[in-house]
Amino acid sequence: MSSWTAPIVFAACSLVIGLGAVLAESNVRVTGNNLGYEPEQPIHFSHRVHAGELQMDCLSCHYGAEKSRHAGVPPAELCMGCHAHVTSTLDVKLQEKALAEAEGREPKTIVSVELRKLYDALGLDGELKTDPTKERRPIEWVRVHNLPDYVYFDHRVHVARGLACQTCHGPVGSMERIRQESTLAMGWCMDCHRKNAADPTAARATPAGGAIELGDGEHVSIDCARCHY
Amino acid sequence: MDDPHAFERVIDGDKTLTQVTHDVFSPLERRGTGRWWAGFLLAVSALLLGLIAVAYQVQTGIGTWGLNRTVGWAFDITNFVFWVGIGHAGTLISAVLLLFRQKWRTSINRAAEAMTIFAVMCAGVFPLIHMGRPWLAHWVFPYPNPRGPLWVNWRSPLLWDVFAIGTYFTISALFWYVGLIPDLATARDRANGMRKRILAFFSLGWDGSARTWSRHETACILLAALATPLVVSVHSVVSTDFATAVIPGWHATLFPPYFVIGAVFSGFAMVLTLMLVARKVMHFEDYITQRHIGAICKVLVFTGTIVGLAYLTEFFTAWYSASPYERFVMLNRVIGPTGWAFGIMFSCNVVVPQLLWFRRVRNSLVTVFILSLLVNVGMWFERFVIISTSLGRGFLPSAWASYTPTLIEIATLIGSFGLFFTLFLLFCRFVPMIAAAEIKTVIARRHANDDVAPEAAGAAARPEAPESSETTERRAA
Amino acid sequence: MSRRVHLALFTSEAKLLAALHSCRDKGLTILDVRSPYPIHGVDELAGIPRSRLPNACLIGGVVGLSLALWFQYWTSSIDWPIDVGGKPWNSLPAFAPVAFELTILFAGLSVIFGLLFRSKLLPGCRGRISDPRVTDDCFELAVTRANAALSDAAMADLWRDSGAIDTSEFVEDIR
Amino acid sequence: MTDTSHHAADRHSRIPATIDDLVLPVEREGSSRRTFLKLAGFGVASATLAGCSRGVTRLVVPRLDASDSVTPGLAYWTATTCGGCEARCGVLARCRDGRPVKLEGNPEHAISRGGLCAVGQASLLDLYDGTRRDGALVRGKKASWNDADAVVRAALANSRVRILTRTITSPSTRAGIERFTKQFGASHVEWDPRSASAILAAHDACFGARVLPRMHFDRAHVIASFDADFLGTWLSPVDFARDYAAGRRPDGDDATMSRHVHVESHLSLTGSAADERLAVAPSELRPTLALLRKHVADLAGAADAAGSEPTDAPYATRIEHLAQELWGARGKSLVVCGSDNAGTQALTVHINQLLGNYGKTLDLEQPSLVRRGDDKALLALIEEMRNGKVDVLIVDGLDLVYELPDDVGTTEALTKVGTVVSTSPLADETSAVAAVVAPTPHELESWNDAEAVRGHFSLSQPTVPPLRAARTLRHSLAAWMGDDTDDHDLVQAYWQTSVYPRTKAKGSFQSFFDRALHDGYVAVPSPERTRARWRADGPAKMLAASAAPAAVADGSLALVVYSKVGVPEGRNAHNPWLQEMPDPLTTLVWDNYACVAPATAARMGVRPGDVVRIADGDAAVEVPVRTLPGIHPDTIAVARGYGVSGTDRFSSIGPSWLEGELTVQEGGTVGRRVSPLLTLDKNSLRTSGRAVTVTPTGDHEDLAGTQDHHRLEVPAHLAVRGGAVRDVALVTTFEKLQKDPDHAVHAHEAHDVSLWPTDHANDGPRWGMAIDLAACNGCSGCVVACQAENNVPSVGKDEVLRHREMTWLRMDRYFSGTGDDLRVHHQPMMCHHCANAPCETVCPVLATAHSSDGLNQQVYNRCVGTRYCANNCPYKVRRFNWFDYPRADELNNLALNPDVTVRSRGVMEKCSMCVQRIQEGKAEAARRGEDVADGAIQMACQQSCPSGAIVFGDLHDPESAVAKLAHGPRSYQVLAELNVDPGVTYLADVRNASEFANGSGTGERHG
Repeated sequence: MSSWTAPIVFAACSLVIGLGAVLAESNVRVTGNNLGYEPEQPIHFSHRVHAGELQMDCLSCHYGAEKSRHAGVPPAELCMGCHAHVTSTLDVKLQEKALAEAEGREPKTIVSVELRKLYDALGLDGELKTDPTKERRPIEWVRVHNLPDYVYFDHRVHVARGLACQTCHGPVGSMERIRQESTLAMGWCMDCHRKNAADPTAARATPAGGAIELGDGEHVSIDCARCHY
Repeated sequence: MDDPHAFERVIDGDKTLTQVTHDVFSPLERRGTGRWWAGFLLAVSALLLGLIAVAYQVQTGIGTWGLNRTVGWAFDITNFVFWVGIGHAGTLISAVLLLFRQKWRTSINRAAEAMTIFAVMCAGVFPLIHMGRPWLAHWVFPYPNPRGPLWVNWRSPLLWDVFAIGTYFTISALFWYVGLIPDLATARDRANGMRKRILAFFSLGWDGSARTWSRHETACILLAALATPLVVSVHSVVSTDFATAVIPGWHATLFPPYFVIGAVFSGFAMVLTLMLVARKVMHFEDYITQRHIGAICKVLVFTGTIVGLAYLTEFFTAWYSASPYERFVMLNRVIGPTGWAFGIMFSCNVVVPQLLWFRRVRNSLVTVFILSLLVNVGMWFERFVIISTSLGRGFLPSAWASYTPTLIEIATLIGSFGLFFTLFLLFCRFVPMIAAAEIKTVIARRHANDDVAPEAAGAAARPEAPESSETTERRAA
Repeated sequence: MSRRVHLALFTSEAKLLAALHSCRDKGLTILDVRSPYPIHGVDELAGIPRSRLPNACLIGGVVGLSLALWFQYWTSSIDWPIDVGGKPWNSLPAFAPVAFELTILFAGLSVIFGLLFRSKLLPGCRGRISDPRVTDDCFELAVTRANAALSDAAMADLWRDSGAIDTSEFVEDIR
Repeated sequence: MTDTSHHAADRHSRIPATIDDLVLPVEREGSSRRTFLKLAGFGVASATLAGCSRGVTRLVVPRLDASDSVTPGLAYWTATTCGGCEARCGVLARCRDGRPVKLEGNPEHAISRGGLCAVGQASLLDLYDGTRRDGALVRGKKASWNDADAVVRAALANSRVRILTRTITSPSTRAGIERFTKQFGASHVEWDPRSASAILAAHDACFGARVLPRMHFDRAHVIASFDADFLGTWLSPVDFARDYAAGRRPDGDDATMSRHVHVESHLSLTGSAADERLAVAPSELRPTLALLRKHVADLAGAADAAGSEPTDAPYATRIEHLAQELWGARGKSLVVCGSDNAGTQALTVHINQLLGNYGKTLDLEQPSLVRRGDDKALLALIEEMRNGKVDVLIVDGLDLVYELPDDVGTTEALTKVGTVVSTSPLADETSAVAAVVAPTPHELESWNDAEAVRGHFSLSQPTVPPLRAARTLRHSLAAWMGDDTDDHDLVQAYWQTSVYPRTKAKGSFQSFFDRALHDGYVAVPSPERTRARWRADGPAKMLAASAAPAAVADGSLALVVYSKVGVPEGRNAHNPWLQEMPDPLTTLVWDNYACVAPATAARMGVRPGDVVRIADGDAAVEVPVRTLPGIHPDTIAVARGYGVSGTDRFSSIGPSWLEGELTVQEGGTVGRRVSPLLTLDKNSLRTSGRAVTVTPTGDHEDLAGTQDHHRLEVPAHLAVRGGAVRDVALVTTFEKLQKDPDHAVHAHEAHDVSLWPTDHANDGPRWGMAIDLAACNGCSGCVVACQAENNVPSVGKDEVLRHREMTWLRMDRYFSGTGDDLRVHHQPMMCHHCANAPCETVCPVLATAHSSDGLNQQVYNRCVGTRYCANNCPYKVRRFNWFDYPRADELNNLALNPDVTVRSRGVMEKCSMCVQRIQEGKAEAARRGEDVADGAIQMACQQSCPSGAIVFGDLHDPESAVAKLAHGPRSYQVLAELNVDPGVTYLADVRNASEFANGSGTGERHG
């Protein structure tokens, strides 16, 4: 054993421990930080279709973001605004129509497997009529973007300031299943806030493009009590 | 003491190098004595009691202490400051006296430094467990984190404490260890088997080479030069916990020197306590002599008097400030509800040490031992009085409150003594308690002065060896 | 390449010093002196240069001081200024204690690690222990005849005359 | 109607139809990661999924229906009426996610005008009381409503039925009772534990109308109160406090300040606010009034009207002076009396009549309806019961067994009743003997209405689906009459038939009702007019009919049974917020005790906490003693409302640990029941004047209080020159303020020198508060409001004893002066949000730092708990979480404010200046693209203050109300000399007294 072996091993151990400590607290996806979290949802709702292909405005479903702290998940009845009519994909509907014409009957309501779950939740029968024998059960979505309980984040202010949803939530329009795109760590929030608070006259570019609209004398807050109280 | 060499003659019974090695190392190679085991078991029991108390406290909450909305610190920070203070004597002996070339320090510096390290460990426990959420204690360190990164508040004296105590512990421990390496090598070279291997690991391959000795001596002088301002800064920083606050009774510029001298005072008292016990138990009468004890007594009477002056200065400052709050706090300290604590503090720290002016008192080991204990008690109460009575009656009378300790706090205090003595007793058993290499240097130097070869001198001195330390003292005088 | 190393063990500092003088007079190269305590005067006799640890200490101190001051200033004034009790971002007086402590810490660590690394005093290192008595009560002198024409017998005489209680020799590889 | 609150527009009746529609935001913690519990805005439930590496999966459960009623995370206000007492103040219930989380005064309610007292604030917690009965009981066993109704109906047939209630303030319930009594030939007896029977009787005798006049303290320039604690516990304190404050505005060009002389035996909250206070023995009250009447009659030139009533009273000169003052302000003065002696009340009526106050400061036309109870009727009823002449007794809102003295034999009398029906929602002593229990719901989960002053109607509506199966008395009576109408319909039907026709409002009934529901209040002129005609012989007759209380013999003390501001009655005993609200006079919590003058205690040889036996014959009560200055030395005062059975539920409140003591022992009660010492004579239930012997028992009990030192002066032996008094609560006189407003208050000045460059110039707002000590009467409504708003835990008696109360806002109380010159100072004290905050500098981890808008922020999640900040706080307003306080009761947790973090063990907390409200206000303003208007954001304490003593706003805006006050002549900052630059400014107290005998507390020592 060389006389240097022990010191080297000693130094290496220290380095590993130190690095581990730094990593655990950094922006890299490690335990305690849910970057890339993409859980299974009770219904295979596709943001890609709704927000991407159909170009629906985020606020049309997550209307809470405009007036409340929480963006909220839309109530199932809101879905019925469209899905009272759209019960499956157009292809399937057209096929059924063609088949029904061929067979000389009224086309049946074809309900996709996933939408069936929505109708079940609302206690609707096969013809989308309220079935009094069925129990209405709220849909238990899995929450993707979680903040600790001591963080009072306010959607309303960010929307009012013209911040694009994608700035924090990422390219939702291309996500089949919703995925956490940002660490949502305090440092991540502070990056943007500090940049804009330091120089209120700066361009205020946001990572997703767009700009923050601030009134006169207003500034981006970096006060602790903005979120913690 | 007329004899200019009295302090130079560090040890009694002119020893040879061989004898020194034997005297210092053979106790480590024997089994522990009954007295050692009794002391160790007592200390470990106290430590266990403290551990249980701390575990309960961490599990249940700070509410298990007697603190309240007005008195947020009491036993915890009192113990902290007390233990930090205890630590100061060790550094002072090892560093300041080294710089002043005081040879008499060599017999006691190792133990005193060990005492420093253990006392700082005991002290360090309290800021940790006094936190409401000790599991987040690492937040006091400025490390990169995902919170922004959110750094620390450099303006907080508590943060200064972190750095002061951290540096103090690090430097003291390494200084101590560096000094220990040659003696560990001696122990290694006397040992066999596993013991040798362990000692070989810790002695870092010391071979007594002149090159190493040269660097070693330089390093020691440098560290002493660093440790001297460090030790002054540490208690100054600790005192700023109070001095920078707005609370009457805390808010005083006097505090840094006052605390430093108090620390030296309490530290030397603790050194005295420990040395008196150790010389008896470890049979180090020849190494820790009446001269050492006398010297420490003189330090005590000196520092005790300065401490008394500091107390009076506090009163003067309060009076001279014309601040009704400051004046009230001082008066309340003396004749308020906790005036008894002030009484203990003043009599133990100012009145009692004055007895040491008398040689007869200094020469009576039992009296000196009791005095040293009283000073320890008094210095603990000094911190208690400053912390808890000042907090209890601050600006608004509506918020005044008194403080009573709980069993958990008392058990924690006992536990800190348990930790200290456990470590110290382990130190006595496993680490050469006297800096043998330094003693050897002193012996060699003395013989060099006398132009006598050590062997011969040793042989010549042998008939005188059994002479009691008291007669030596008399002769020296 | 290799060289022959002669070791001699003495029981007193005086004998060692005498032997040291003799060896120097004889033109022997003094490799090392091992003793249980530091002996004054050996350095010059053995040709050991002054330690450069004070330089390490100074550098460490300066680094510590600048690092502490810069870091405190940067964290509280540049990176994230936070209003604490109405104090200015750059509360220099409040930064003094930590700056002082870090100066001491860095200086002290430089000295200690300087000593340990320069002297190869590290966990697991094994020193050149030829005789365990050098850490107890004996003094050892290591010389080589590399640059001196001295016979084996002369060598033995030298040792005997200077009162060595034990002598030995070995061949050492040098790179 | 104008909206004074920007929330007013959002108010609707938005109550989900069933509990299923309500997303109960209960967070189920499936893991050990329980650090902070916050009730997240909408249905978020966590559950551990097996095999999931992330540990906790949080669910989002949105509502199914898309109705736009409840937005997660957004509060809405529902107008309703407070059920805390008979004063029935208007409240706006702040609701989140379908449940109320905070009660606020309704500023549009013409009687309470936005204030809300401690009891009202705390009534929210009663809603979430898990011990409330769920469904009916028959003979102590759970039964269906049908079964219970069947039992009652069977009993009602052909029997003598009596209904015993408190004063019924709900007109629809009153109508229901009338219908019921008609159908069954029953009779209705109203009785109030805190009775105004004597006042009603006196008016009956003197005016021929048994009414309680509505008092207008704002119109009175001179107020003489005789034992009437009108600011604290008497009749309608919020209304009175608002009026009283309106009559005392010492600043400005239109400054006006009523003069208030208070005569009492015990030291009451109102007495502590008075300009002049006279302590008399209970037996001296009537002679004092008689003397006053004599002088007033002399001045009125009606000397012969004075009669022969003895007038041997103390303070003869002061009373004469008072008579002159009253006479000088005749028609603009007011004499009120809280006595239970009808003769004493007749004297009061007579004096007011002589002063011409009726029709001016006293309104008989639109009288107050908060007390109609009749002691005599109750006595008659008990007599009937004893004689077995009652078959069915329906008891509502009263625990008769608890309230009445034991020698009445209430339990025996009840056992002689065929069927006792109780409506008690909690297990009490009366319902224990009831055959049927038909529990009533909480005001906040039911429909109701109220008419506390004739012509002023308010409505109650459910703010949450019923948490318990319960029925209002109105609903139960209807059911027993065989009417299965829904309770809502009963109320609405009453309004349709009896209220709506009286309005001149155009539009349909439905629009009228909806509007009333939205506003919570409607004024409807009453066709009814009190037929009151002065009868000159009334007072004399009444005096003759009512015996004067006798003076107590030497060696005895006169007992006064009083009501505490926090727990006025036994019905409030189950509320931990009220139990832990420090009494504004003694600062004690969780107990009742015998208050005596310090001299009396010294004479008896007892020290505070020593238990004494207060006895008269067999009737005895053992309570600890508390000394209190200002009490008449021959008086011993004990609070009622304690010793309520079932209060041992609080044995589990607060932390449990090694040395922790229970707040109340298992099977015990909080405090002692004092009812045994009440006297039920042939006219009334007497609460004061009984001669009792007081003997120490030798026991000692620690009394838990929040204050140890009670005077502005430091202890005499520690008083150094210039430091005898702490200039904390400053007082000046109205006279001085009028003469030279700028020099009336001498406060310390801050020395505005700084070593530091000001490199964080704050050009935005700086939030701050101004607290007017002249308006503050110490009622402590703010204390409970703060507790409710900020999720402050109740910690129990032992913790308070250890000085670990958690209240963010405390009501400091100081005494200064002695004897008749005793001054009581109340001072709300909370975090001052100092710009140079000493607490911030010392926190090592930046857990407390300053915000850009001047707030001292406390970040719980960053705090490591060194407590250094609390040590360094000059005001000692920081509170530390010594333990994890019990939060196991999930129902109770629904009262938590979801906008405020529930703090975990080991972190510091303190007044945040309701930062959640500031942030909400700012976010709303940002959303609307507006600036935050002055007054748009209100603090919880400010909102509840009936006197308007607290003003919040931007100190940097010179036009803001708070900035104007902060720079006004009376403004001063506590400990300004420390240069901490606090954001809280006090306005010195003002007393309308010419001179202070004692200089203390006047702020005159600094030239």
